This record gives sequence, C-alpha cells and structure tokens, in this order.
Amino acid sequence: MIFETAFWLPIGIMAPLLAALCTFLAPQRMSPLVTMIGAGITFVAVGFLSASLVRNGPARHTVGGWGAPLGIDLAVDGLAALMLMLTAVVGAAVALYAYGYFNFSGHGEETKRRYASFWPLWLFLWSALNALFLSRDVFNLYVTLELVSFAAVALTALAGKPDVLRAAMRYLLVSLVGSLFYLMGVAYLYGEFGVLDIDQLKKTVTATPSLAAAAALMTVGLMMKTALFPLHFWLPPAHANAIAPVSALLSALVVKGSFYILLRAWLEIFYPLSHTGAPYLLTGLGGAAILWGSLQAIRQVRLKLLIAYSTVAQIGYLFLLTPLLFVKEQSPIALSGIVCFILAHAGAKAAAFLSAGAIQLVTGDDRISSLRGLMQMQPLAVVAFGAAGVSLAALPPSGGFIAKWFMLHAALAHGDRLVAAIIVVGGLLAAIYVMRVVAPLFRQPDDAVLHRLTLAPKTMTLTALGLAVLALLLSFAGIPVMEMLSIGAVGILGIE
Amino acid sequence: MQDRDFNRALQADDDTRLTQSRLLVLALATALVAGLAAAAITFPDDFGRLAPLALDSLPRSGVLNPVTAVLLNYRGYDTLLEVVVLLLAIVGVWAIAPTPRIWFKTPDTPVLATFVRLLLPLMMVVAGYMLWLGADEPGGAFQGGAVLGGVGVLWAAAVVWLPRAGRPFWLRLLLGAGVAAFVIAAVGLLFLRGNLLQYPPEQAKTVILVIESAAMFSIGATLAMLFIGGYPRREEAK
Amino acid sequence: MMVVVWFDVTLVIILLVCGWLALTTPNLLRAVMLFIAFGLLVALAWVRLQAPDVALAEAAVGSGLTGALLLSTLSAMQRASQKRRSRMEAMQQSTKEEYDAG
Amino acid sequence: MIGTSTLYTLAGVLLFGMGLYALIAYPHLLRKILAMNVMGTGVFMVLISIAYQGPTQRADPIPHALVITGIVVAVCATGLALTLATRIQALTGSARLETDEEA
Repeated sequence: MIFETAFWLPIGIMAPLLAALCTFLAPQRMSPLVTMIGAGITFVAVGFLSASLVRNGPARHTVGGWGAPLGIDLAVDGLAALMLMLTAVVGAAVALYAYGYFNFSGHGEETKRRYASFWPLWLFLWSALNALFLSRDVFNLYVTLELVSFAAVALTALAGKPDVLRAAMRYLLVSLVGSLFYLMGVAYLYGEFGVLDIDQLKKTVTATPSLAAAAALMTVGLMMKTALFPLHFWLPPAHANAIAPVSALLSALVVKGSFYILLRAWLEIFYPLSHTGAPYLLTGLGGAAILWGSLQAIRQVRLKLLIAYSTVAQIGYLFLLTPLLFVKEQSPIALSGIVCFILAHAGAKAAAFLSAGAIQLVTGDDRISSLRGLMQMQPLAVVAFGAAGVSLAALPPSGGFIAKWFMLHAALAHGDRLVAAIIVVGGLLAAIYVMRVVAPLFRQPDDAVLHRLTLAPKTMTLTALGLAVLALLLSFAGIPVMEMLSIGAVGILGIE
Repeated sequence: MQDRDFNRALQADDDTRLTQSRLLVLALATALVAGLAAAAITFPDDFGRLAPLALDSLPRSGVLNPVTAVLLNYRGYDTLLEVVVLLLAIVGVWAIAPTPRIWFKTPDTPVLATFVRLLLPLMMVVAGYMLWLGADEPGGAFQGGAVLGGVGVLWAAAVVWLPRAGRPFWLRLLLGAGVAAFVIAAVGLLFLRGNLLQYPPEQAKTVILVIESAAMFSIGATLAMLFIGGYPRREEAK
Repeated sequence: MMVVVWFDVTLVIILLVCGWLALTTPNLLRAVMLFIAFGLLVALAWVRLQAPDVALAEAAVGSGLTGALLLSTLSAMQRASQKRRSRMEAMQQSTKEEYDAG
Repeated sequence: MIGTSTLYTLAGVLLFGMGLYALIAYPHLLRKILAMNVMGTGVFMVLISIAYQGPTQRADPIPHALVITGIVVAVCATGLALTLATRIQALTGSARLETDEEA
C-alpha cells in the first residue's frame, strides 16, 4: 500500500492541512516549528508521489471508495506533479524567507499578532493548492478555488495598512465573483451532461449551447482570478502592497492555480469548442496583456508595482498559445512551453519579490530612484534580482528563455508570425523594465544612504538568490518537463 | 466634501442613481442574462443525471436522507474542505481585525443572562436533535450548527461568557474540532481501508454521526465568531 | 395544477422584485431588511422545489445569519463614523477656541 | 408553456445578472457584499431547479448537497468581506473603494 502512487495522492493535501490545524491550535510561537515539520512531510509526500508517478504512470484515488461519477476522484499526471513540485519548492523557500523577514521586521504587539497568522494561512494555502492540482471534480475544484482565495486575501491583508486593505477587498470581491461565474458554469455542465467528474465529462461533452455557456462562464471567472487583461486591475495594488513573502506567493503560485484549472478545462472539457473563435480571443487578450503590462511596468516609480505589472504582462504568455494546444503537431511543444513558463516565472518572480523585499528593508522605501548603489550594500539581493531579471527577460541561459524558445518554435511551425513577434517584443520590453531597476543599483551610492546601512538577514537574501538560480537552472529543464508532461498525456490531450 | 461622505455613511445611504456608465453595465448584464437564458432552456428534461445512482446507493451509505448521504459519504471530501473553509475564514478574520466588530457590555439587569443560560441547554438539545434527525430526515450538521451559532451570539451578547483578551485554547479547539475530526477520520481510514474517508459500511452511520457532531460544534462556534468579528472581548473599561 | 403553476409564477415575481429592491434601494438599512425577506422567499422556493434541507440551511444561514452579519456591520460602521465625526468636530471646536483666544 | 424547473432556472439566471450589475455599479461595500449574496442565490437557484424532477419524483440530492456547501462558503465569504469592510471604514472613514472619490 505504501508503495502505491494512489496512497500518496491525498497525503500531499492532508499533511499541510494537519500542520495548518496544529499551528492554529498550538501556541503561536511554535508556528514556525510546526510549519517546518508539516512542510517536511509534504515534501516527502510530493517527492514519493512524483517518483512513483514516473515509475508506475498516472494514478487515481477514489475518495470514500465510491469512484466517479458518484464520488470524487483525485488523480495525478505529469502536469499535476510538476505543479505540486513547484508549489513545494517555491513555498518552502518563501517560508524560510518569511521566518527571517518576521524576525527582522515584525516589531510591535499588533504587527507580531498579524504576522503570526502567516503560518496557518500559508499552510492552508499550500493544502488548498495541492487539492486544486489533484482534484478531478469540477465542483470540488470550486471549493478548492474558494480556499485558495480566502487564504490569499487574508495573506494580502496581513500588511494591515489602509491601502493594502482596500486592495485586499477588491481582490476578495473579484475572486468571489470569479468563483460564482465558475460555479454557474458547473451548474450548466451538470444541467446538460449530468456529471461532475472531468473524465466523465470528457467522454460525454458535445458542442451544445450549454457547453458554450459553461465555457464562457468558467473562462471569464478564471480569467478574473488569473488577472488576464483586461480583468487584471485588482492585481497590481494587491501584489505590490502585500508584504514581500506574500507578494511572492501570490505572483508565483496563486494566479497559476486558477490558470491550471482553465488550462485543464479547455483541454479536457471545452475541446469541442476549440474550432470557435474563443481560443483566438484568449490569444488576443494574452498579447494585449503582454504589451499593456510591460508598458505599465516601464512607467512605474515604485519597485514592487513594477514587478506586479510585470506579472500582468507575463500572465499574457500563458494565454498566447491557446489555439495551438488544439493542433495535434504543435500541442506537446506549446504545452511544454506554457508549463516551462509557469515554472520559470514562478521562480523568477518569487525571487524578484523576495529580493525587492530585502532591498526595501534596507532602504526603507520602495521607490526605484532610491535604489542607487545598493550593489555595494546588499550584493546578494541585487544579484538575485538581476538573475531573476534575466529569466523574466528570457535571456539565455534561463527557464524563461527555454519556455519562450518552445513557444516561438510552436508559433512559427504553425505560421503564427504575429504571435512570434509579440513574444520577441515582450522579451525586449521586459529587458527594458528590468534594466530600469538594475542600472541604478550599480551606481555610486549617496553618502546619506550609506549612513543608515542595515543588512537584511542572510536567510532572506539567500533564499531569494536560491530561487533566482533555480529559475536560471530551469534552462536545462526543457526536455525533462516535456517527458514529465507525456506521463498521462492522454489526460491532457483528450482530443483523440 | 468629506462632510457629505460622513453624512452618507451615517445615514447608511448609497448612491444608486442611474448614470450613463451604470446604464452600460446594466446593458452588459442584460446581454449576459439573455445569453445564459437562451442556453438554460435547452437543458434536457426527463434526465435523472446522478439521482438514480445516488438513490440506489443509499442502502450502502449508512443514512436514509439522500442529502446527508451526499454531504457526508459520497462527496464527504467536499464537506471536509468546506469545514476547512469555515476554519480558514476565522483565521482570516482574526488576521484582519484586531478588535471585535461589536463590543459587548455587561447588561444592567441579569435577566437576559439568566434567560440565555437557561436557553443554552435547550438549544443544545434542539441542535443535537436536528443532527440526529439529519441522518434520515431533512436536517443535519449545518442546520444544527446554525442553531448553535445563534446561541453563541446570544451568549456573547448577554456577556454570559467572554474571554478578557486573546484567543483561549478551548475556543480554538472548539473552532478546529470539525477539521480535526474530519482529517483524523480521513487519514485513519486511508491507512485502514486504503482510501480517504472510506467508511466501513456497517459502521458508516456511527462514523458519520461522530464527524457530524464535531463539525456541528465547530460550525456553531465559527458562525458566532464570524458574527462577532475579531477576537471576542468585553468592552474595555474607560 | 394550474393553481400550483400560478403559485410558482407569483413567488418568482415577488422574489425577483424583492431582490431588485434590495439591490437598488439607496438606504442600506432598508436594503438589508429587504435582503432578509428575499432570503426567506428563497427558502420558500426551495421548499417548493422539494429541497427541504436546503430550505432549512437557507433560512438559518443564508437569510438569518447573513442578514444579522450585514445588520451588525451596518451599525458598527455607523458608530465608527459617528465617533469619527464627533472627534473631528471636537478638533474643529478646539482650534476655533484657540483662534478666538489668540 | 414552460415547466416549473425552467421557470426557476430563468429566475436564477436573472438574479445572477441583477447581482452582478449591482456589484459592479454601486459603490458602497455593504451593497457589493449584499449583491454578491444575491448572485450566489441565483447560482443556487439554477442548481436546485435542475435537481427538481416534478412533484411526483424525488429530487436529485446531488445539487442540494452542492448548494448547502455553497451556502456555507457564501456565509464565510460574507463574514470575511464584512470584516475587511468594517476595518477599511474604521481606518479611512469611507466604506467605498475609490480613494479620490468626489475629488
């Protein structure tokens, strides 16, 4: 039993959940310890799950023993396993960083109390994300979506200032409306096809008006949560005003959760509609997101807003290749490109936010103009930001580069020159906004700045650097990712 | 201008005039409704969906109320996550608000407190009955929990009991009991029977009732805490 | 049979009107009251649609508790803005007194 | 002649649209939260109407369970949102999201 893949499936959900419960029940000062133990168990579970997936192939777990369509099934394939691993790695790094961050900046009774909630909230978020990646039931996905939004909104609000509370409120409202759109889509799917399990749906769906309505509802709802242009308005204030570890979690992982559902929904449920204009519409919005987000990022005065607008832009890439997912020859490459992009962006963006947080602690303010000369004072954070920038701008060697290489390959093979052009232009614009930050870092510092020299703890800068290096190392991950995605690929490419 | 804003907040008025931009939103919403309605009238009729399967499996579920069977057995995992949603909401509320939305003062006359003290055991019985009934008739943990939530609010309002500050352990235990019972049952059954929440058919009803009882107390406590908002506390003496 | 159908049509119309009023009345207190009534009508609709479990949950949680939550928030908000206002007025008063004295 | 089930489905869709309109159009946070609840009720009504199989047959219990789950999630969302709204109003004096309102 212990050696079966199916056994490890729910452990990845239950371990962080149990840890979250323990951090809630135990005295607050024990939270970091409990979190580390929970994280350790989850790591082992995800590791076993992935290893056993590679050896034994995809697996299902029938919760309650009923099995679909009456019960709820969990399933793991290559795509799900990659997302689980991503969450584990980025999440653990961010938790380590958060420990340093709170020790360094969590002063005052009120602030301490608020920051103490980070641990249970983060563990709940982790559990919810893992549940989301593994669930095969469209209604169960709704519940996991709500769990993710609640945790994300509460984490955003931890900063406690009026601006961030407003941002959190807007985020919560958009998230809830997005969930309700999604749930209405679930109602339409059940009304028309009478099942909730994705594999059952895959077998029964036909291109009917109800399927189109469900597709429209779910796509719009998940677009809101993923912050695809023009529904991105809530993202920059929320991601920029949250505390650094939270910004990293939101940008690296949370928006990817809703995108993951959207990707699966189109590949496995809405595929009969692939010949309609909808996938091209998503491509158009993706392209607009890249251009608009990059231009906004270039205009920003505040560092974290710049990084947040960069997220708006980078989300565009996830949608750029939607039509190609349904073209048999290009589908595997396009999918590999998208997934590589998710991984690389998560690493790079988390590193960018984390190093920005470390820099902000040193300079005490968030304006790009006050970054002068930080290379001398905070070299590790600066190098981390620079390395993350390399991946964001998709320069070789980096995960961003390999992802865009896949994307370009698929787009050109299909003759989509415009898409290819947007990919290239987007990279150039990213290079510009990264340079806007990096250039002043290497200038001579003002003497006045040197006087208030405080160093961010090594735990913070080193974790940021670690994630950035990981984003660079992902340049070797192209082929492994492709191979991983081929495990259970029938589950993904249900068009046969 | 600030003054007007205060006034509006004070009178609790909202600006609901139909402006041009609102007309546009209304038009878009109307278009959405029209589209959805057009699709909705094509839902197939006379098509049982999962109903026959759910009703036929009832004898193996341990309960007679089909909704309870779905909530606690067929789709028990949904309910597990839902109890987590409740706990998460409290963690979120406590993270956001340092003080309760409502400050409770000890009332001048102890009549209300006495009344609430008498009410509590009665309401516990009502909630327990709803839970017990829920196995076979309409009712269940959520409905019972809602009753307990109401009692909890009354308790706080009458200041029968309120902690001086912070978050006492037993309150946290009460809030977390539902998740704890669910997760322990789920993981225990995973090790015993190989699947999360796979009840042994003979003891299904017992396990369901145990989980439901724990969940009911948590639901009640959570609803009361949501109402109070922030850590429950007495009004500080000035 | 016809009577039953007309009952449904009437219920749906009242329900929709009640919901619309709750959404568009300028006064928020009245809006919350209408929302609670709306919730009870919805619970009635659930009974009509043979969903007694949902009707119980709706009446207790959806209408009752949500309504109570909205009401308590409204009064908390009013109290907060009253406090703020009186504080502002006190401040204005004191600056005025200083001005008069000086 | 439309059936009872369809009547309620359409009512649910209408409630969804009404709630969405009010949520986007009106500024007060309390109203937005109320509108979100009306939207949710619209979705629930679609689900419950799908479950209805006529007066003689037993209704489909699956959507009923989904709606009960949905109601509890909705009340949690309402509680969380109201706490945020109260906090925003306490800190800024305004229960609206616009910062430069009536400037």
